[in-house]
Amino acid sequence: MQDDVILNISDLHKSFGAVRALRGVNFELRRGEIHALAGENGAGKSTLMNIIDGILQPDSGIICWNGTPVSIASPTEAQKLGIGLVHQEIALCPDVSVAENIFMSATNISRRLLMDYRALEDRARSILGQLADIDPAMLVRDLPISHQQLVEIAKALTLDCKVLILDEPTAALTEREAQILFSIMRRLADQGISIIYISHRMVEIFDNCDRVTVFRDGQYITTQTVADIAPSDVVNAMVGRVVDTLYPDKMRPQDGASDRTPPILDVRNLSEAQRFRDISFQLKRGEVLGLAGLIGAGRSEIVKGICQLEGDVSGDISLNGTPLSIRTYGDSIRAGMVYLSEDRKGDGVFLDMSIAENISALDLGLVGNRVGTIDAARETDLAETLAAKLNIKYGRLSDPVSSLSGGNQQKVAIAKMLSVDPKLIFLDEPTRGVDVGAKAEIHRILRDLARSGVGIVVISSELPELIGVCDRVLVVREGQISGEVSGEDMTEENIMHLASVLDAADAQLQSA
Amino acid sequence: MEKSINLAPPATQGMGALKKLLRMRETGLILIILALCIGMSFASPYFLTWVNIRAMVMAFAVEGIVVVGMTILLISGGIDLSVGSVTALAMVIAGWLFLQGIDPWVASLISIAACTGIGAFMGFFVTRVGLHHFIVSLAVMVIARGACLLFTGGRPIGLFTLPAEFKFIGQGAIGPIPLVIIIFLIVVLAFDFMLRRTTAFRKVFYTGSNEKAAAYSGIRTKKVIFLTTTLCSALCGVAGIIYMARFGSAQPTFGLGMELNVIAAAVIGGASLNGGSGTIFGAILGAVLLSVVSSSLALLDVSVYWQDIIRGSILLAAVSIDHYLNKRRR
Amino acid sequence: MEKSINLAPPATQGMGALKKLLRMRETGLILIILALCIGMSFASPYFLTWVNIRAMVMAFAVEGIVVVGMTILLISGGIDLSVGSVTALAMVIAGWLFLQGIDPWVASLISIAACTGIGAFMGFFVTRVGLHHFIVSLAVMVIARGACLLFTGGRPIGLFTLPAEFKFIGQGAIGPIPLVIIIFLIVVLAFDFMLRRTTAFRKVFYTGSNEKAAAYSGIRTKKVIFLTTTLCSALCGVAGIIYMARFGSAQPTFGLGMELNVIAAAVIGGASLNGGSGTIFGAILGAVLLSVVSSSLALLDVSVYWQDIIRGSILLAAVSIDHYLNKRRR
Amino acid sequence: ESGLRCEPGETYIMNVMVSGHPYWVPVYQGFKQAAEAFGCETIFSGTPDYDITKQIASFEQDMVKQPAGILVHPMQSDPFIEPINRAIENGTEIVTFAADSPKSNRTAYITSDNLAEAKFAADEIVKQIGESGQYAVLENPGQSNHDLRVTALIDYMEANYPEMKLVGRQATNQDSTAAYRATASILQANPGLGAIWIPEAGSAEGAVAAILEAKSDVLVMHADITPATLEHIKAGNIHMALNPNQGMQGFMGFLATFMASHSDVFDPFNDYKVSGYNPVQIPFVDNGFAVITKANADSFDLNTYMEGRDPS
Ligand SMILES: Nc1ncnc2c1ncn2[C@@H]1O[C@H](COP(=O)(O)OP(=O)(O)OP(=O)(O)O)[C@@H](O)[C@H]1O
Ligand SMILES: Nc1ncnc2c1ncn2[C@@H]1O[C@H](COP(=O)(O)OP(=O)(O)OP(=O)(O)O)[C@@H](O)[C@H]1O
Ligand SMILES: [Mg+2]
Ligand SMILES: [Mg+2]
Repeated sequence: MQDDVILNISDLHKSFGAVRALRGVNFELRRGEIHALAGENGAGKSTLMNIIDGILQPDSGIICWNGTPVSIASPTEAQKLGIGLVHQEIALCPDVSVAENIFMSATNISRRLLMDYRALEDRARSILGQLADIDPAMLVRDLPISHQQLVEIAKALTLDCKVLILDEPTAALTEREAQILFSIMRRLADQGISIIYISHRMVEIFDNCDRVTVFRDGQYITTQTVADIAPSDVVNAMVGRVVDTLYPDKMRPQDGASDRTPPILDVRNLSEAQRFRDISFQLKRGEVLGLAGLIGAGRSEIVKGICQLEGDVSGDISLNGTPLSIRTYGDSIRAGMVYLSEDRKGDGVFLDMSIAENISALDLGLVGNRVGTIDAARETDLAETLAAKLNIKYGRLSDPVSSLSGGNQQKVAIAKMLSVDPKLIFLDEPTRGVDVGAKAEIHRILRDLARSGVGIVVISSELPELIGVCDRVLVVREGQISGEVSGEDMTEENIMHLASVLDAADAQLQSA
Repeated sequence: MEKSINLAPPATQGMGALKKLLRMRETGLILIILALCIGMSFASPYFLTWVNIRAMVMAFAVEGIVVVGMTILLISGGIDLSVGSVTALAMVIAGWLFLQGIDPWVASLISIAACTGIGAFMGFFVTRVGLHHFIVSLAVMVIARGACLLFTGGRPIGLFTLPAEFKFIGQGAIGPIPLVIIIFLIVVLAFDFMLRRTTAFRKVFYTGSNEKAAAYSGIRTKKVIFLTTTLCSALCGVAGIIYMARFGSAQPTFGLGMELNVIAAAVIGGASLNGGSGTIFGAILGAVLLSVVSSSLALLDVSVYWQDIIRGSILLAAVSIDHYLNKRRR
Repeated sequence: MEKSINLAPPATQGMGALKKLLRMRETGLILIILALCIGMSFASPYFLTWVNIRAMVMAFAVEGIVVVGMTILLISGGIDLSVGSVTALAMVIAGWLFLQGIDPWVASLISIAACTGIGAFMGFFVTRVGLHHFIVSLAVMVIARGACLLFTGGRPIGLFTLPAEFKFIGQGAIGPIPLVIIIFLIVVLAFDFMLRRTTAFRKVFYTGSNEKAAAYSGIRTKKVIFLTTTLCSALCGVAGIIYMARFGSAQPTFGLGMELNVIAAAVIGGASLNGGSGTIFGAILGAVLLSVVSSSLALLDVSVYWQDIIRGSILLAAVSIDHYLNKRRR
Repeated sequence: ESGLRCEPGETYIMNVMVSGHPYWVPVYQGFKQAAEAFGCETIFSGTPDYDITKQIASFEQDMVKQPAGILVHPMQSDPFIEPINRAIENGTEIVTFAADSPKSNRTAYITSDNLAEAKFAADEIVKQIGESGQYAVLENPGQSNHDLRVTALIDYMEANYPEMKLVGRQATNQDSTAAYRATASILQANPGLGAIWIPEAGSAEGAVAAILEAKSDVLVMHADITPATLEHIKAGNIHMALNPNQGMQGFMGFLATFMASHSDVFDPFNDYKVSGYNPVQIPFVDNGFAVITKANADSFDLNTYMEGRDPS
């Protein structure tokens, strides 16, 4: 049994200044197992992975590789040992082609003198082929964020490694891509490769992993065989208390408006040259509306078009019964309509600015006084209130957002949206990377907002979330709304059906 | 100081003023400058005389106004290589208009307006055409220098006949303190305050830190960049007018190489060339550092053949020490 | 050409060579330069003569070697303001050693080694101390200029006694083609090929595009940056030696302002100041554009007082047109 | 005790901009030699940069040391009026050299006569290539003495030799690469070019390289000298150079400053006592220039001259 352990970590400590990210954690990884790592946002999961990959150095502790203590000084050395890591945050070279990104490590250690672009692209195409239709010759900067995530995964799959670490790889993937990934993971595990899998989705852990280790607040809690334990136990171990992870109640009759009040949002015949056409839908008072679809279907584009963030759209939009004539996103914010981006690192947060400064960015009027100067106390107040409401784990409000864990960064992005008391919020992958407890909390906040009359539109690639949170789901396929489900019909099967291209004919039948 | 209020975490608000000071980005630089000054006051009995201090401050005060504009531009993510030529052009236009018989105050306003126009021209190419600040301002640097030559035929314009009230801007003093220094201090304090505290200037930081995220926060980033570019040139115009009043002449070759000096001051003071961070206070400390080093070498009669080597080495050492101190403090 | 293989999407692999050409980043620049040349050949009968072309190429060939180094450095995310002084220092060191009685070839090697050392020195401060390229190279620019003064006492060194075989590097010709141009072409072609095709140089792109991502892939990014910084200075050394052989003297004041020219050429040619993109071919086209404009203005005997204005305007127009063409093509 | 001697510690300063430039080296030698003769101390000061604010700062710092006199090369005339007058009020006598600040109260101005240089060059060109022909100039707009050398030559040609045609006029700003490019283009556009006049030596180096490469036999004349142009004169590639008499400039500069400071030996027949100005007023001293040809070139090697001397 012991011979089977490829990686053993004991009593590892790591601090960032005053923040004690890891406080004596243990971790054991066996050959050929898929080992899940669970814990709340900021529990220290990514920090441990960065230490294993040589990006960070531990303050103290022992890392044993095949039974011998090692110190891993850099990613290069990790690579030599046979460790591969898919980062939680996408880290690709935007000016370089997809193929070169995928084979960057290989290029780095290759003893070949010359690049063979054609071979590189062919190989990239065959690897990408199983995941999605991405042209390997494209520059990464031209890819949407979800495709970038797939490139990250493809990149990891090319590594010739003994231990593969996946840090929340499915956060922005739809069911379909996720399932492909799981089958690849199982195949690799069968070949004897060990996989560390980090996710906040319990279903994924319980469907695909062999064992699970739980961290809480930088401390090791337990390691269990998945077969011997229930999802609720894992959640309880993560949070340290019993949490209610159920989705909030759906819309009640009294939440809705009488027939006389107009819908919050009324979109008619919205089109854009290339990305979508003829989009019409309404968002009723009290309702949480979902947008489902495959990667690249155009959901984000539609919503960004409504907010005037991107593209040159035509069509009519009314908010609370008044037709909108907004020309910039600034106008949209003033009208009370805000958009939470799916790409938090790219356009969601200011990484090198403080948490407080991030939260007040949407409307500085909130923290300014009449003469236009910033009231530091009000800025702190605003940030503190929202940080508490969303349960953000931080050291000081003046710390840069880059020092937060991924899930906490996402919460800052959400706090920013809530700061302006909007009338209508579009949330693109709102719980990307957020832990179970906080996720339930966010869902409750959304429902409360909807009850108080705020319009909520959620785009999510996680179907259970859509089904759990939304009252009604619109399905987008190739830039068009291909159908709508609500109530009893809101099942994963029905949504997938409407979303997938293969069943286009069926879908038309159904919506007719 | 304002910054510490802004940045001080709740837990530390009870800390002593000293600790607050030690947290500031600028503390390292202040210490380095103090160390230099203390060393110099032993090395030369003249260093701490009022005349010497006045000469040192006068040497960077007007350029300091340009440093302010450059720092704000750098924070927004831009850069401007044309500051030297535009400053010279401001002198030349105002001087030329004055010689055509126009009232010097009106001539100055026209000249500052012209410089503002140049800034807007650059801002247009950056935000509408989509070119990089570097290349646009390089082209404008050449064009503005050419315009200086064209206005003057390459010869300095003598403006001895400028009225005394006008020359007072550059040569007068209130009590013992030259008006130039007073203007400089007002500009620095005003912009330092605005940059730290006003909502309008906060947008400059957002834009420079992550232009896309700023746009996704409803900030009209192109407008911000356009305005910072314009402001920088406008401040060059102001500086040019003060120089004209101070020197009583307009020199077409003025300000050659000024851009590197000005950018260096801002960068030493903590401004990032990638945008998103920097302070006026820090940038001015950078200018002070450069000036103190130059003045000290001149005062000590260091051989010219050694001056550049020493100057560059002190610069490198100071920046390294400052970097080290900042890293440690965090 | 190689690049188009890289960039061409599969669907277009059957396209004609023309279409491929039109897809290249550099096509816009080539068209602009051709348009300028055609215009000029009508304006002046001398423009298209071999002697004139040769003179135009000679005017940027040696600087072109520095442009190569700068472009690679820019791609890796760095910048170097010291190129002018380091080139001058290369001349001065080699010249000084030669006057001390050392064989000129040995002196040249020592001098190039010294410049390489300067590059390594800068690379150290950037990668180990963690300072920004801008400020480090600014300090070294001042220090190297000071070293030039120190070696020469500020006086140009006359090297008329250099042996003829050595002067041949800078003054000789193989057939009708000056050796300088041949060396230039070899350097350009070699580095262009390496940058496009060798695995080692691709790491420069990865590092400049996203240093963190490159580091995560196991690339030793600090080493890459160290090496590109060193390479740029080494190429300045080579350029300095060629200048020395060509002019038969070593001028301590040589290359003032060269850095802006060199960076401008690279940026016009498509190099990004944020790192990650650029080509040698494009950068050389940028240098050609600048040179053709200057030569044309001289050939047409445009008034000195108008030249700068026209030069700057053409630069701005060319960059705008190029940008527009590139945007449209995508 | 009387006599023209310095008190112990009596110091004279020479202040310049771009202080690393070799032009100042022989000037300062002349200054120092004169000072030694009178038992005075000297300092070489100024700014290494081409920057008027820095030069003024260094000038004001010189004043802090209370020297007896300063020989200054004011980078621009008018900006120095106020500092010069203030220095004189503080008891430091000021003399300008090579560039003047005429509206200030400086007591003397020592310079080369750029007009005389230009006239000499024009006459020499005509003597060599005849009264009708083509000539070109390189220039350095904004630097007054270089400007003067060029404009005066052109004016003199127009006035006295109307058949001489100016066919090229390019700014090269002392940059040998720019001069190479400009000269090559001028040669291209004007195959009949007979002569070229260059107001400084840096551009001359580039121009000669272009002329040699084009195998042209254009007559080159320039002002100032560097080792490389000196060799070109010896080799016959450059016809002649006109070099201001720098040593004399420094020597006379010291004398004028020293005399101004020791004006008590002089009681002229004028109003100085009531008007309060310094009696030793010297409006203009021409330090003259040397004509360097193949024949005397060997005497103009600055490096040889400086052997065994202290540059500062
Ligand atoms: N560079 C840093 N500077 C300061 N604190 C840091 C830094 N990186 C991480 N931390 C802190 O370390 C703790 C652990 O962070 P880590 O990223 O490991 O959490 P995580 O378990 O991966 O969370 P998530 O599920 O949100 O990704 C957090 O409190 C975080 O704020
Ligand atoms: N900058 C861009 N340039 C060209 N095409 C783009 C760009 N951004 C997005 N697209 C394309 O627009 C289509 C819609 O992308 P979008 O991001 O809206 O998908 P989505 O439905 O939101 O799915 P997801 O966000 O999960 O990827 C995709 O085919 C994408 O490739
Ligand atoms: Mg994490
Ligand atoms: Mg999307």
